[in-house]
This record gives sequence, C-alpha cells and structure tokens, in this order.
Amino acid sequence: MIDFSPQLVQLLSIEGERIPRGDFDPWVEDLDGPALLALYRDMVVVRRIDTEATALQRQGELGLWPPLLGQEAAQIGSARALRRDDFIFPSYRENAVAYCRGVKLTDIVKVWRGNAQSGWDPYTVQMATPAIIIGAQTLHATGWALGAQRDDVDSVAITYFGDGATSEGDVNEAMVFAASFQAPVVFFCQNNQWAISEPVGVQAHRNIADRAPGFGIPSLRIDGNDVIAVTAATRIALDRARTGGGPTFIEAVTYRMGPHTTADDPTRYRDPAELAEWKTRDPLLRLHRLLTSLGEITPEVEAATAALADAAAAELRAGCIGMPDPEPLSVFDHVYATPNATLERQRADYAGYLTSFGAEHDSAEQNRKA
Amino acid sequence: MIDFSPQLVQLLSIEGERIPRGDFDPWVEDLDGPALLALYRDMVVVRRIDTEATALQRQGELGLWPPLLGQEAAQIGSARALRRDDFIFPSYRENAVAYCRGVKLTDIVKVWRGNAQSGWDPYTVQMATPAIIIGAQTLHATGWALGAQRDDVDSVAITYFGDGATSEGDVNEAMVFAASFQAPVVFFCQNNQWAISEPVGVQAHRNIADRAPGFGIPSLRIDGNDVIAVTAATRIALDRARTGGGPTFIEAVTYRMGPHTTADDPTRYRDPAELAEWKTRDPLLRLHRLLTSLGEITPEVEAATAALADAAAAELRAGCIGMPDPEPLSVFDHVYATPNATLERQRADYAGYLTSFGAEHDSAEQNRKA
Amino acid sequence: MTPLMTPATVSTVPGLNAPQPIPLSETKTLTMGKAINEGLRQAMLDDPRVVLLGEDIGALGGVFRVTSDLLAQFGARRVIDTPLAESAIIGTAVGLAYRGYRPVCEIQFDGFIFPGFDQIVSQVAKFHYRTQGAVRMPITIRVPFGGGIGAAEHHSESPEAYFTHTSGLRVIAVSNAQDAYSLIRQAIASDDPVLYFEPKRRYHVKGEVVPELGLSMEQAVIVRPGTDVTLLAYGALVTTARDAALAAFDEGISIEVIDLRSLSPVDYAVVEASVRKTGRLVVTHEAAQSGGLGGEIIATVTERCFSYLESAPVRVTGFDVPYPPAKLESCHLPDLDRILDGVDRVMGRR
Amino acid sequence: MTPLMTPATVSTVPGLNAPQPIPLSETKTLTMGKAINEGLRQAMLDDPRVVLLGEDIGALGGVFRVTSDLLAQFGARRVIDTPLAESAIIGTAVGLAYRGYRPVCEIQFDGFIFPGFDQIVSQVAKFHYRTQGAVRMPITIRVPFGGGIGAAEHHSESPEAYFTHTSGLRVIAVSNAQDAYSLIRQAIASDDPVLYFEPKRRYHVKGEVVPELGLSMEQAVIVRPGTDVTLLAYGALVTTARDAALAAFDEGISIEVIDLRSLSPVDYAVVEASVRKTGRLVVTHEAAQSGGLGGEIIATVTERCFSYLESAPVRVTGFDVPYPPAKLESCHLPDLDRILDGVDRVMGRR
Ligand SMILES: Cc1ncc(C[n+]2csc(CCOP(=O)(O)OP(=O)(O)O)c2C)c(N)n1
Ligand SMILES: Cc1ncc(C[n+]2csc(CCOP(=O)(O)OP(=O)(O)O)c2C)c(N)n1
Ligand SMILES: [Mg+2]
Ligand SMILES: [Mg+2]
Repeated sequence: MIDFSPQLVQLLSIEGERIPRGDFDPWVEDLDGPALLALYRDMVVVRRIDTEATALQRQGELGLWPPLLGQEAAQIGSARALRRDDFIFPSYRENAVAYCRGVKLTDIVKVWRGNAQSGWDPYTVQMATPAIIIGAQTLHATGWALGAQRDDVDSVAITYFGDGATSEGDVNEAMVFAASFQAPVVFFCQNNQWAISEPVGVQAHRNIADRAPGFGIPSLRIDGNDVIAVTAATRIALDRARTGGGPTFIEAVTYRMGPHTTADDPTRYRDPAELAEWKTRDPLLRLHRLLTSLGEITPEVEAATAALADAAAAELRAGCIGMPDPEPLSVFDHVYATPNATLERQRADYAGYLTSFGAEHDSAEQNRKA
Repeated sequence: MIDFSPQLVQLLSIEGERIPRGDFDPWVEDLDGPALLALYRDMVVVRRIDTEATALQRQGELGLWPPLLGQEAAQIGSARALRRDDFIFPSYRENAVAYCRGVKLTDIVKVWRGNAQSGWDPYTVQMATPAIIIGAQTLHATGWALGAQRDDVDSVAITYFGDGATSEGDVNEAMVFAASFQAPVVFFCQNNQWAISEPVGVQAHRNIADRAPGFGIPSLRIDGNDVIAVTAATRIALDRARTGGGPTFIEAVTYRMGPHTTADDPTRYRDPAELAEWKTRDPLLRLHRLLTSLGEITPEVEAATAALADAAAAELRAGCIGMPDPEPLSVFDHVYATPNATLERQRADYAGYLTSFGAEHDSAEQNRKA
Repeated sequence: MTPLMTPATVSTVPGLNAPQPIPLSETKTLTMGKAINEGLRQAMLDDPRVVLLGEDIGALGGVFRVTSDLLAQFGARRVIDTPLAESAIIGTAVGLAYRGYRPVCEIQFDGFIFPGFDQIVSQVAKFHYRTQGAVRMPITIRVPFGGGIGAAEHHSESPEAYFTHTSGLRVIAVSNAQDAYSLIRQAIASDDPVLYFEPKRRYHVKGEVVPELGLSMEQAVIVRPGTDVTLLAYGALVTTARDAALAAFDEGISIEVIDLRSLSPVDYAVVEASVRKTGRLVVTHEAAQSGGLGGEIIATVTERCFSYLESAPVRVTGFDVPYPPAKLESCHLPDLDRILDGVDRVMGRR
Repeated sequence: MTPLMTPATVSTVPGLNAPQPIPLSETKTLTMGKAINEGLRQAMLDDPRVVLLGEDIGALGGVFRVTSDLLAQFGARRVIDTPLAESAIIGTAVGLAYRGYRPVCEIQFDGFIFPGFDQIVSQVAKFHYRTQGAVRMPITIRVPFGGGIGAAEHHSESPEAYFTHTSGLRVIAVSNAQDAYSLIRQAIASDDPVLYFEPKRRYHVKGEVVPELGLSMEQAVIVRPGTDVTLLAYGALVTTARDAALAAFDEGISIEVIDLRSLSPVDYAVVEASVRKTGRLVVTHEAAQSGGLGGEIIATVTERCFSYLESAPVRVTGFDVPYPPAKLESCHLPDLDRILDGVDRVMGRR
C-alpha cells in the first residue's frame, strides 16, 4: 500500500545516500547503477542544452528562453517513467521532457526563436507543444484521458504545470472532471517555489499536494530534486491510471534556480540566500554523489557525458542559427483546415501588394528594421 | 475547540430531538423556545411565499421562479445568524435570505416578473441581487471581504452557492484568494443534491466539504435541514472571520424538494422514491416536533403563523400583479454612470421612432403581442 | 489492458431504456429543436468518434430537449453529462479532439459561454495555426442564442460577434428546421471548429426536413428575391425579415431577403451580387449595434460595392445596452416595424 | 474590532524601503511606462480607495515595471500581488468596487485577459445596468496590448474589439506619455469601468508630461491636420500613422491623422467633421480585420457621412489570423508602407 499522506517523499538524500522506503522502493528496483547513470547523463545534457539556449538568447538568436535549471530531476525522472503511447501536455518549461521524448533540439527552440508558434508535430512524439496560457493544458490532458478511456486503451495522459498554475480555475476544473470521470491522467506539478516574482505562499497557504485529495484525487508530495523519488511517484501514478485507478496528483518540490525567463530579473524580488540554500539541494549534485559511491563515475564516464552534452549544445546552436526564416505568405497558412474565402482574399491582396512593391519594398523593409 | 472533521453535524434529529454536542452547543445556547419559534415562523412564511410565487408563475404573472422548497432551514438559519453590516452575495435561490434581510416581497419577484434585472438596492439591505452566472458571486464576496479587511471593520461577507457551483473555476479561485489573503468571508454551499438534472455525484466523488481544507480553509459539514446546526455553524464561521481567523466553508446538506425552477421537470431524471425519502427529513417538520415537545406550539400559535404566512402571500400577490410595466425608453437607462454619446444617440433615434409611430404603432405592437 | 471504469454520469433513471429511435430516412415535419436532435443522432451513427458534452444533456436531454433520447441510444460514454464548468467542457473537448474525437459541446445558454471563452479563443481557435496544421480541432460548440422568450438575465444574448472576430473559428447560425438538421451534421463533419448558434425562440417552429446534408454551411441563401433593397438576417430574425418583406411588398417595395447562415466567413459572393442589384442594404441582428456583425458587413460591402450604393447602408439591431429585462425586450429586439423603418431609411423615405 | 491579518503578499525583499518618490509636480520628460506609473501614483495619493491588483505588480513592479515602487510607497494593502488567476483578479475587484473601492487591475499581457472575460463581460459591464444604477463599477483594467516586440504566443494580441462590443464598458487606448499619464488618472476617476489599453511597444518612448488631467478621455485628437484623407489610428499605430502622413506629404497628399483615444464610445464628432472635410477615410489597427473596430467605424461614418464620401473607406489592419510568430509579425502588422498603400487606394491611385 502506498502512503498517500502529505509527507515529503525522499529516496535520495542531499548527501547522495539512498533512503529506503518500503512502499516506494519496489517501484524503482530496476534503477541500478547503469540505469541511474543514464538518468544522470540525461540531466547533464539537458542542463547543458539549457545553458546553451540561454546563451543563444543573450546573443540575440532566441527571442526568449525559459530555463529549467534546477528542475532536471523532476522532468527527467517523470519523462523517463512514461510509455511511448502516453501523451504529455506540458507548460512552457518542459524542455527536458521534450528532450526525453526525442524532440529535435532545433525543434525545441523554434518557438523561442519566433519561427513558428510551435516546434514539432505532437503526434510524432506524443507530446503537445508548449502551452502558454497558464493551466489550460491540464484540461486538454483530462480530455485526452477521457478519449483513451473511451478507446479502451491503457495509455495515460500526463500534464505538467507550476505552483502558480494551481490558482487558475482551469486547473481546478481539470481536477473536478478527472475525478468525476476517473480519467487516466497524472497531474504533475513542479512546485519550483516561484511564479515569476511571487513566492508559492501567495498561491497557497498549505502544501499544494493537499489540494487534490479534496477533489477525490490522491496526491504525492515528493522531493522534486530527487530523481529516484520522482521516478517512483510517476510510475505509481501511471500504474494507478492504467489499472483504472483514476487520476493522481504529484507535487514535485523543486526550485527554479534561474530567472523565470531570460527576460526576468530575479534580483528584484528574491533573496540570494534562498538560491544559495537551494544550490545545496541541486539534483545533479546528489545523483553524482550516489553514482560516485556506486562506482559508476569514472573519468571516462565524465568525459563521455561532457562530450555528449557538448555535442547536444553544438547541435542546438547550429540548428538554431541555421534555421531559415518563414516565408511572408505563410502568415496565412493553417488558420483553417479547409479553405476560407475571406482569408484567401486577404492572402491574395497581400501577395499582390508584396509583388507590386517588389525589390523596392524589400529594401525599405530592411531599412526600417535596421 | 471546534471539530472541523468531515462528520455531518446534526443538532436536531429527524424525530425532533435536540442532539447535544459539546463544541457546537455553546453557539446556540440562546436558542430557547421563543427563539426557535421565531425561526419556525420564518420558515413557514418563506415556504408559503415560495408556494405563492410558484402559483403566480403558473398563472403567467411571473416568467420563472426558482423554488427553495426543502432549503428553508439552510437559508433561515444562516441568514438569521448574520449581523446587519455583514454583506450577502447570493445565487438565485436565496429568497428566504432576502426575506430575512427585509427585502420587500414585491422586490423579490420583480426580477422574475421580468420588470428589471434586479429587484432592490443592495446597499439598503446589505445583500446583492441574484447572481445567475454560476459561482461568479463567490469572487465578489471575497473581494468585498478584502475591502472590509482594508477598512479595519469586522463585517463579514457571506456567499451562497450550490453543489453544482463548486465545479466552476470561479468558486475554486475564490477559495484560493480567500485563503491567500485570509479574507473574512463565509462560503455557504447548499448541497441540495442536484444541479438541475445532475446528481451531486457528477460534480464530486467526495463530500463537498472535503474540498476547502486543501485550499487552507476549514470546513463544516452540517445537516442543512437542521436549523439549529445551521445557525451554530454560521455563527462559528462568522466569528472566525470577525476575529481574524479568515474564511470558513460550510456545506449544508439539504435537498431541493421541488423542480430546479418552474421551467424544470424533475420526473425526467429523478426517482420519486428519493423525494419521498427526503420528505421525512423536512426541515419544518422536525422543528415543529421539537417545538411541540417544548410546548411552544399551541392552536393560537399555529393560527397566528398561518395568518402571517397568508398575509405575506397576499402581499406578494398584490404587489406582483400591481407592478407597473417599465417605460420603453428606460431600456437605455443606467448602462453607464456617466453619459455616453453613442448610446444617447440611439436613445434619441428610438424616441423619435416611437413618436413617429404614435398610436398606430402602439396598436400594431399590441396586435403582434396578442 | 484493464476494464474501464464506469463514468460518473451513468444514470439509472427510469425510462432510459426506451426503444431506439430510427434515424430520419424520409422527409418529415419537425420542430427546429427536433431537427437538431435528428442531425446529432445521424452524426453519431455516421461516426463513432462523435461525442457530446454538456450540462444536463443526458437524462434530461438538455434544457431545450435537443439531446433527448441520445443518452439512451448511445450511452454515457458518448453522451457525457459533465460537471458544471464551461471552461472544462471546452477544454476537455480540446483534449478529446487531440485524440481524434469530434466533440459536440452544448453551452446551456448564450450568456454561459463566457467562462469557456478563454478555451475557445486561445485554444480551440488557435491550435491548428499553432501546430501548423498538425492538430485539428473538429469541435462543434452549440449555443442556443437570442431573445424573445421572456427569460432572465444572461439567457437571451447574442454573442456571435465575439466569435466572428476570432480567427480560426467558423460561425454559423441556423434559422429553420432543415438547416438545423443539415448544418449540425456539416458542422460536426467540419475539420475546423464551428460555433453553431441556435435561435431559441424558433426551437418550436416546425418545418419540412429532408435527411440530406444539403447546401454547404458556407453559403448564404436568398430566401425571398427582390430588387429594391437587400435585407440581411440570420437566426431568429430571418422570419421577421421575411415578414417585413411581405409587408413592404404591399407598400410597393421589393426586398431581397438573405439568410446569411454562415457568419464567419460571410458569403460575400451572394451578398455583393444582391447589393449590386439593389443598391441598398439593411442588416439586422439582435446583438448590440456597436461592434456587431452588421458593421463588419456594411464596411466590407461598402469597400467592395461602393459605386453601386444608392444610399448609406443601415443597421437595425439591438441597442448598445446589456440585454434588458423581459418586459423591455420587445423594445430592444428588431421587429417588423423597426426593420421596415430601416428599409424606409435606405429608400430615402425618412 | 479585531486586528487585521497580514495579507499574504507582504514582501520582505531587500530594497523595498527606498525613499518615497515625490509625485510629478512639473513638466518632465518620461517614458510612457513611467508616465503611467506616475499617473497611478497620483491617483493613489488623491484617493485612498484606489487599490491595485495583479500578478507580479508588487516587488517586481510588473513585468513592464509600470507599478514600480508603488508597493514600497503604498504597502501591500493597496498594491496587491494576487494569486495567478485572472477571473479572480477581476471578480475580487468587483467585490472591492461593491464596497466603494476603485480597483485598478493589471492584466499581464493582452492574451491573458480571456480567463477573466466572463467577469468582465457578465459582471463588470452589467452591474450598473443590472442594479439600475445602485452599484457602480469604477474599475480600471490595464492591458498592455499589441505586437511588434518579438514576443511569444498570446503576448502580442489586440483584443479591444471584444470590449468595444460589450455594452457597459468604456475602452481607451493611449499612444503617448502625456495621455498615458492623464488618461490613467481619468480612467480611475471614472465611475464607469474602463479598459485601458497600453501599447507595449511604446512603453519606452519618451515624451513631455504635464501633471494635469488634460483633455477628456472621451475625445479624439487631430494629431496632424490634413485635407485629403482622414487617417484614424490608436495605440502604437498613431506614431506609424503620423510617419505615414509625413511621407505622404512629400508625395503631395495631405493626411489628417486622428488619434481616437477613446475606442468606446468613439468620438464621432471629431471623426465626422474630418471626413466631411476630406471625403476619404482610412482606419488602421493591429487587430484582425473581420469584426475589428475599423469595420464598426466605417459603417458608422458611411451611415452618417455617405454623401461626403469620395471613395470607399479602407482598412489597413492585421489579417484574419491568430497573432503570428515573431518572425512573421512584420508582415501582419500594419506599417508605414501598408498604410500608404491604403491611402493610395482611397485616393484612387491603385
Ligand atoms: C493565463 C495567464 N496568465 C498569466 C500569464 C503570465 N505568466 C507566465 S508564466 C507565469 C508564472 C507561472 O508560474 P508557475 O505556474 O509557478 O510556473 P513556472 O513558471 O514557475 O514554471 C505567469 C504569471 C500567462 N502565461 N497566462
Ligand atoms: C455559468 C453558468 N452555467 C450554466 C448555468 C445554467 N444553470 C443554472 S442553475 C444550474 C445548476 C446549478 O446547480 P447548483 O449550483 O447545485 O445550484 P441549485 O440550482 O441546486 O441551487 C445551471 C447549470 C448558469 N446559470 N451559469
Ligand atoms: Mg513556479
Ligand atoms: Mg444544487
């Protein structure tokens, strides 16, 4: 029996020691040295990607970037627990999840470069593209889960959202619907302590995990910087959903070590001491310690991991910079699935306008932009 | 210490016996025979008003009426617990609350007759007019409470809503805000088991009272057909709010014995046996039993109560039928607090149009309506 | 694979095991409400991915009975009585569409669509564009709309212009039983999201219904030809407009009445041809004038047919007020006389 | 009476105890963002019932820093960092207004107003009408709007037409620092609810600001007189329109540029007088064309000035698409060249 009480579940201490826990351990029995090393490798790579993307933004190659620094365990642990046919409805910060899903690095940054409103075809990776309206995607996940239920398959929907999102009506309505229909959906809340400048205390005076049970949804409160606990909790939730147990809520307690986005300046609202404190709880650090004690970390492993990360960063950079700009007339594409007379007329008018301008216009445009 | 556990609180049994309960009893010590008789009288009168309004609707004098039959104890008990300076944000079914507040009977039905979008000035009775968009008023109550808090007064906002309403985002957001700011607001949910045709099980798989604690709001689950328990719970909640204890949630478990509104046909969705069962829990019946055992019920009391009720019904009927129709041009009144040129032009045009038509138009109008 | 849980809405109300109705197979006289019901039934028979979501649509059959008997016929997995939350109704429909379903959402009354507005405007309307066509949103949102039924606040509104201003949505309004039947089927079959407006004061009006898909939902229809004035209407006012045309005919004015049917996109081919012929345009709708569809159409027609216009186009609409109380709605709503007054104005008679 | 609880948002971040800024007392050059900040400060000093609500408006000063330093000056009881929920921001403002407060809500970006749409349309806009004037809603809703800043989805929208179609609301859009300062004060002082749109790509543009209430927010302003064409703009496009007029002047066309300022109601006195003079009208806005404010204005002007029109009025607007990705926004947004193209069209040059 799983203990669904609101105690924080930690299976890996800050010091890198494995903390045994009878109800969770069976779910992570397979996480031996090599398996943990694989998770570690993921975490190193996504952190490197994150740094590279931030650098690309600073260099003007991306318009914006929402760093996940500090949340690697929460994202990698949960994403690696999923089955291929499970479907992910993320917010905008789940770049590590997208990486696990096999989304091309260039496709991850496409939306932040401003080339498209989304970077990939959700159906090829079973993961929706970033959702910007806070909380809206939790309803989409619930609806998808209702579909899976009706299809008599045991695929599960998982949705990611933040601590701030829990205040939005949509997230609460999603819990109402999920509970009412016992939908196979996992609510995965990364409580990174901040919603832009607002500490989690503005959103909730109790632990976020305490909310779901009142809706009839069991919840787990886990150390989100502990990849083993995250893996266990996600597997438990997925299993419940697959076997008709309905929705589960997971609060992964973590920390946004960077700014909200590259446009943000946390020094305006955040005490540096807080960040320093959380640095000691770094998710990579403690896994590294465990792996070291397991003898998995060797100079070769370190080198290979770094090389992997560097290769990913290089791939990202090259792909980002090499991305062709969209064609002007593509602004009209895909508004509708079927032709729309009013829009087609606007397209034709604009095409005519561009043509009439010709080269002269192009240079005028360029001048204005310069 | 009040026990905020989700046990159903009942202080008056179906058989009319007073059930002692250490934590609640002190709050209703003053409810002696005469005080209980006063509550009983209220309940008889509002039931009579309800019946009369239903009759008026059947006779075409009202467009619609939302009966409160069965919910008298929940409404009278809570409304009579309020102070004059507390402010009420009701839904559309709180006609007994309006009665307690001293709203004129004619004003109560004005909106249902279609003469105006609301029947009274909220500030004269400290009660907002009916809210039709489900759940919206819970946010207004929370905002009002934030105002009271800022004014350093100990007035409290109370908001009424149904079991169905708890599914709306707004009600959940209201709980988030109320908890975050510890606003002096009481959430009073009349769980009358139905939201039009939907049983409460569609909205929630757990008791509705279980929801609030997860938001950091203590809740009480009470027998809503027990006027003594309702009084006690409301007083407890008000006292918490007045003394800086923040919001409280009350689930009053009751039953909508009539149709949703006069436009509804419950035989399409409701088992008659259920109604029969709930008839045994009638709020008036059990209070009558208690009062009888207390010797408060005499033939004179019965007669006086009936006379009071009949007088109210007669007043309602006369006031309803005698209500003058609004003037055509009043359709333009009060859209804005300050003059609006576009609207004034429309008003002038329409006034001109009406004049140009003259008597000819009036009769044409009448013909079409006939 | 695990056995599926029973959705919460499975109802055990007596009378639900009625014999299964046979779908419409020949021309029949139906009320508009019943015609929608038949259209829904046919769509559900045609495609197992069609599911209905809404408040009270199950055992009750909806407050207007438009979904009557569908729960009994198709079960609670396809006719889903939802909790009371419009944003969630639309938002879960998005998720269902994501999985290949074709959800049909019922909004109980026009004024209750706004809690779901964000999901409609920011999600339903934008998903296809956002994903460059990868994700389709074949969602139909049924909205009983308009006044004239003496209802309480929020029960008589005409919110269509909010949606015609929202790129990515299609918007249609039906005016009669045949269109109600045909267009609900077309809306559901459309790969684009469709707002389907049902004029509630015409629910009980009967008409002949042929069980066919009929004329494309994108096309406007000339319901009465004429030569002097073009009169555009949709929804409940189509009937009023036709009555006005009849009355005007007696006074020697020939009005061409067009039922727009599609509000977004508007079928300007039909509208322009008519205005080029008549040179005069009146548009009528119940919604408030400022920002209503009338202004949009007049601006577009003026742009495209300027030299054909004999006079300034005129609007006969609801006023710029919140929908008024029942006893005042006859002032607010365009009626035969106000339409004729508008016709007089474009004819230069006033 | 009990001591009051401390609201959850009281922050103890360092740097919050800065010296209190002195309100604007003489003409100064300010950015538009700073001008709004000064206007808010003055309004809060003038009236203790003015409170601010929004996400991140406290310690951060809002994502655009428009509320910078106000928390430090007025405290957390008047500058309220709210939980992340727009419906609740508006809905609690309604309750505060009910109690006599004058709430100013900040919506972080245009595209995030929709979760609060129901409270705006069904509550804020209707309360005064509903209660026959008993309950006033002096709520100001500040909305940074429009594109041109290379932002992500939902961060560049122009939703103003949804509100100009909503009876009971006033809608204004500012275009420069002086108006930003004056009109935020007027909006807050208004007994009607006001949607106050701030063109975010002009936040950093500086201008002279006189600390006065200035011209009424209901009035349109001729920002450049002309005789050939009337060009209507608001928000960020006022600058573009003026630039276009300058460019056209070199080509011999005299354009009268009007900054509408008030979008609901539109100041038709000024607009009509101009069109009667020029006989030609171009309206420009970033919002999608169909159902946008341009259509409404053209319909009204056509109705009222038909015989003065030399040619069909023209719209130069965003296309009927969801706001496109950053790399395409320069195609979507009306710019100098597209406006001049529109001018050419009303001049019959194309
Ligand atoms: C409906 C809506 N309102 C406001 C915003 C602006 N916004 C973007 S992110 C954010 C904070 C989100 O905090 P949280 O949910 O904790 O997620 P995190 O960013 O910490 O991952 C806000 C307010 C938005 N995107 N959508
Ligand atoms: C936003 C919104 N959606 C739908 C409705 C239609 N409606 C009116 S009452 C009602 C059921 C309300 O049930 P509940 O909250 O339990 O209150 P009760 O009527 O039982 O008192 C519904 C769905 C509405 N008024 N507002
Ligand atoms: Mg967060
Ligand atoms: Mg109920």
